[in-house]
Amino acid sequence: MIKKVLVANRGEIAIRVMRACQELGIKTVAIYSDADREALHLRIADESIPIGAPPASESYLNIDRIVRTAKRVGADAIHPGYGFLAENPDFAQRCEEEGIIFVGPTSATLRLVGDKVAARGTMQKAGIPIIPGMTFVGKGIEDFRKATSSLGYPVLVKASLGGGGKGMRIVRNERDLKNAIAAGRREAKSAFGDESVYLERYIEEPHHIEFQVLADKFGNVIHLFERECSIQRRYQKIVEETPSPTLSGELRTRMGEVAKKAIKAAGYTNAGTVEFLLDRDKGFFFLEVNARVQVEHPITELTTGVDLVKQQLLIAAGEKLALRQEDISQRGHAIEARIYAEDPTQDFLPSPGKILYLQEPQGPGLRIDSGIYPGCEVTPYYDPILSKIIAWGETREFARRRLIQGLKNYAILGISTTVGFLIDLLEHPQFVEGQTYTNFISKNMGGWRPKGNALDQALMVAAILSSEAPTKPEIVAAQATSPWQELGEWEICGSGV
Amino acid sequence: MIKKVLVANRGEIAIRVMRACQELGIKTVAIYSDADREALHLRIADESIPIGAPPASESYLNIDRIVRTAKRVGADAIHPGYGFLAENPDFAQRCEEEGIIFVGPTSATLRLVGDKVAARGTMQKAGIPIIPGMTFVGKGIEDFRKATSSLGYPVLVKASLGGGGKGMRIVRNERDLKNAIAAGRREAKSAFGDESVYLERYIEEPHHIEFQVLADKFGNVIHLFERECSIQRRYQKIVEETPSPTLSGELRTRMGEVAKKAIKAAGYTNAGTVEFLLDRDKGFFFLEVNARVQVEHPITELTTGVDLVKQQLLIAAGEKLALRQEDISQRGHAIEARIYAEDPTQDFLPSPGKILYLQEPQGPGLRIDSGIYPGCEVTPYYDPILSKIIAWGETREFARRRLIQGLKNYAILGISTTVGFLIDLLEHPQFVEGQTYTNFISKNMGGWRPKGNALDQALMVAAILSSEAPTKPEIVAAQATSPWQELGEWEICGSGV
Amino acid sequence: MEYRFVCSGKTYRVNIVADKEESWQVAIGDGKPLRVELITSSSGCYSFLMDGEPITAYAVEGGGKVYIFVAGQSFAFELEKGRARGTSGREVARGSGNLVASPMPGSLVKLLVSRGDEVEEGQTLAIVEAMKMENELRSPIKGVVRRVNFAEGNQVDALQPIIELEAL
Amino acid sequence: MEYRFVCSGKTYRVNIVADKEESWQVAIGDGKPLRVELITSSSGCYSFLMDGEPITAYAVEGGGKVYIFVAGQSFAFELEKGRARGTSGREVARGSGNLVASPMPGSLVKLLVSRGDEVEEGQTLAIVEAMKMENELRSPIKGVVRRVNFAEGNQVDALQPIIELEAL
Repeated sequence: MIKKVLVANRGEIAIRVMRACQELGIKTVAIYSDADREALHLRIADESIPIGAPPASESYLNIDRIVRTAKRVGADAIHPGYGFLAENPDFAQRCEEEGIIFVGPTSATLRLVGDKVAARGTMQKAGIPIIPGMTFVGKGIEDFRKATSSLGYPVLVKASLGGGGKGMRIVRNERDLKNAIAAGRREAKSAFGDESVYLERYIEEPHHIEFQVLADKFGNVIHLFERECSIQRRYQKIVEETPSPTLSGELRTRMGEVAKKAIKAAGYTNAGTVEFLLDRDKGFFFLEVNARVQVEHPITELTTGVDLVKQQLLIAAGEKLALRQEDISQRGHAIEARIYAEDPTQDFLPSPGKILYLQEPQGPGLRIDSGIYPGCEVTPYYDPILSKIIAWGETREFARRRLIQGLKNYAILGISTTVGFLIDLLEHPQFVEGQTYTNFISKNMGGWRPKGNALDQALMVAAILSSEAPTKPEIVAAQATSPWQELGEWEICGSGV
Repeated sequence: MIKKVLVANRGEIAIRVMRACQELGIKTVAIYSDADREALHLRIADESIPIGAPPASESYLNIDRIVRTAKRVGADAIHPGYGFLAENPDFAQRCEEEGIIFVGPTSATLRLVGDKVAARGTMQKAGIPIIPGMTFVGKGIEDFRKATSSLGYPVLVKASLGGGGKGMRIVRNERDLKNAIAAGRREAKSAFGDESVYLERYIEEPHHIEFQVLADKFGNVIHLFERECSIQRRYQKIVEETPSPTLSGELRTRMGEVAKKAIKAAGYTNAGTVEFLLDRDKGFFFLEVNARVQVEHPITELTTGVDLVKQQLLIAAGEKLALRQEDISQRGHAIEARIYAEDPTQDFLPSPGKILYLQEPQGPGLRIDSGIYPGCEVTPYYDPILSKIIAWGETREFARRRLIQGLKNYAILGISTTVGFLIDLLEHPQFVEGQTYTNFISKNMGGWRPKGNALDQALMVAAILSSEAPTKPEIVAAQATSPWQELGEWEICGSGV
Repeated sequence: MEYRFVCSGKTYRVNIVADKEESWQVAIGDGKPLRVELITSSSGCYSFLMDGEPITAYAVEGGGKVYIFVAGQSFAFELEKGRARGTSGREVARGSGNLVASPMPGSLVKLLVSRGDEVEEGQTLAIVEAMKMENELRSPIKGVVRRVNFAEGNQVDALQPIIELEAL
Repeated sequence: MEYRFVCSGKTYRVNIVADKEESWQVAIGDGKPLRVELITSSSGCYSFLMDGEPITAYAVEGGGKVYIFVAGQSFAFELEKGRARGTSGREVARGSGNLVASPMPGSLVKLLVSRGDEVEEGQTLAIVEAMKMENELRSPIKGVVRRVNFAEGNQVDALQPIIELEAL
């Protein structure tokens, strides 16, 4: 079994991975950039190693430095989390060469599924339905223009090495095509180090449904049912749930089998996700394989009772899957809401800053995977995810109500977050009915502002606190940076010395 | 369906009940004594009504006032939680007379099962094994002396209306019998308003195993498997788990059937628990029916996926059980640890006071049912339970490790708690092996003190904070009682007014 | 007493009169006053009764603003300082309409105009990247570029004017 | 610098020397000094490296004590005030051996002795109930009851002498 894992990530997912390691009796090593010297994941790890300057390219994406660090501290495995190097085949290959276990699929598989264009070809050959579009990377603008003439507008610009919506642009007419491709290339280059993009037909109001799979190194593949991930802003998921309110039992079974077939076609091992688009006529298309643990993995854990991160570690260590398909069943319903440092009143603009106050909720059926603490600084360098709140309930409606109650007790002050927006989204009649599709937010939540009565209540509180505020010179909890700023009346105790 | 519930309780269980109500769309009413004006359950309820002076007899046990309050606010049901009036037949009867739904069994059933002596007789008649002992309430000392002559020492003094270990005394020789009975009677009188006590044979090193049942008003009874509740201090449970490491599948099935038989013999409805003692030879004896939601109900919820409090409300509202026995299965393992305001270095002496600092843990597989907040006052008037932390895992070992990690991140400062003790208990080799029995604590944890290395680390921290502490005149977070004591730099903002 | 709070560029008037200890009459704008009672306060968490309804609010102050979380929504308020005392950086950046700034700190990855260029309202002038997201800065007016204060690759602070325009 | 902390009636010596900024050498008793570095501190939560090992501690001060939570264990420390400054209430109640007090506030439900009674060591003198639990107060010595300060039914505070004894 693995003895020591270097977690090549930060934030909530680094902490999630470390917790799984602790439960398996594996030692953990945190790495951190100079911007993360005070980050929460350092408090969880058994040891913490600095690996470079704040920009990710100099720290969390610095393959050479991370691999050398792992060797130096004696880590026999690296868990990449999601994002950063999670799906980077060069990183996986380097680990393979250095004799370090990469907790994920092989570099060869990563290369195949990471190249969306190549993956589309492989799946097409295996008889799996794919979205109409280019099966090669576009070079000059003519390539793209030509593709649109057969596809018709709207089309989607997608990064060949893409993921998480980075580099993605929807184009509704010829005029915007060139700029969209240039912007997509720049974002792709910055996010993945490769600017290859291609075009796909844009499917209107689809459902985004993905299947969780586990595959060991002995050819055993199981799926753990689906996740409905249609609620997105900027092509990025923000609310996910399972089971999908859209799938019938028959369709669920069929898609699950196709997902396993796709995984086998790719020679994939470890935990992975097969993403599908489901159109209005319940036709489904292979979208891509996500070769990592997903942000939204907790909803699968809560409904199936399987710890996906522990399974990742066991599979990476070379163990045979102890679970068979018939062992896996869904119990109840789970919904996740992602809390980002973003301003939902300004088109989800990132909102870095200091968290001046934090009170996280708890209670039956709630799980919080958090990467923040009171007083921590949210820097502008990385993905603005702060934490995830996941509610489990016997039914969708019970899970939904629990999640709303949880969010109403999730006080984060000092920066803008998605908390208030998420509450109103979860209370929207269309969400209540299970009418989720990828443009739900633009269609139903456009121009969102907090409700007037909340503003009124807040104004009353502000007035009361203002009217009663005497002079007091410093900020509590918020800006305390050294012990003596926080320990009051200490001198009473210290005066005897 | 019920529209508005008055929750006749306080602390974590009042909050737990209110959350279930919220999820069912039921309005909630909190009641509070003068000592609880700032208690957490007031923040959760839709409305809060004061009901009297701090002593429970003048507030939470004041039947007349509580019933009148329910009528005045238009509550159509009362949920009693556990403790206080939960198993008081007079209270249930008063509710029945006033047309208020009592969330629990009928007053007649409460009267039967609440009288331990009568319940023993009923069960004996129904062919259910009971512990050898008195089947009548002892009057003079001679009654008790006579009983001991056939039972032999040690014997247990038990309150006929008892529960939660109140009024219970173990007596190992004739000399202590009289005092033990007198003390048991005083405690029984104070806790239950009735001083009847009787004697039972004291079974050495038994397992305390209870079965959760649900029974509707149409004669449908199901059980939701067992809880192993052997880890106790002062006859009160402190760590519970399910499944029990002691039961074989066959024994589990057999005891489950006996539990249902006992419930039917008592004509019991709503959620209840059948308690058994399991001796060293795997013989089991009916102990009593707990006619309430139990403190440890969350471990059953986490493993069966059934929300017991919601079921209580549905059954009380007259609905038919939607669950059949074959729908109920156990998934994974759950362990609960109770956090009390007690000093485990001083024989679990209650430790009231102010919670100066609070940081509760979160993460995968952890559930916290808490009744406290930073700055709240733990008064000496009521049961010293602060909160419960429950860990679920795929296996017992994973649940155990999660629970320990959770406790290690459960910072409560200002009063003594059981947190540190619980960690060491959960790490004890005998607990790891599942060797749990009711005198586990006295046998394995006697004279417990925090480990030396934790003390050393704390001393170093204390020295660092002392050496760096300049003068600063007030306490942060801890003793702030009004807004302006907490809002720093406010005058910068206010200076423009 | 009247307070004026600024939130997301809008000003709100609140009138407050102390009623008795830990109780106030508060009116928003010209609305009807409501009775507000403070039940408890502890570590930044406040429980009020507003017209009899229990409300839990969290509040903290930092950087001259007060942040309040209530009913799941959070707000940042500044007390209006009065016109005589000049305008804050944010007001300059947004209000005058001829300064283009990034609403957040980040890296200026693309500068699409130079001094003297004529620009249309809504035209993209520059792209700032932060948290791996590109954000386009668009022209608030039809005008001419008068000044460009940064070069591509520079780090920019929130609300720091990057491009200065003159209306046409 | 040497500090003396009192915890659960025991005194601990700690020697501390500031090393460099946010770094110290600390020794417990006559033990070997350890290097302790402060990594972060925020809202009462402190991250240290103790001899290279990461330690998270929570600390708060109240009522003249500092409370520290580390590795799941919590401690309450008082700085030793020196003999010249007299003893605290707790020390009187516990140390002198002739005063009997309840370690917690509660109600005096039973008083089993009167003035002048001779008592054995370990004999139950009174019963205090708090949080629905009866707690027996036993005699720390063989002696004679000199004073009884409360009657049955009275409320008593923590560490308030209920019975005063004289040793025999």
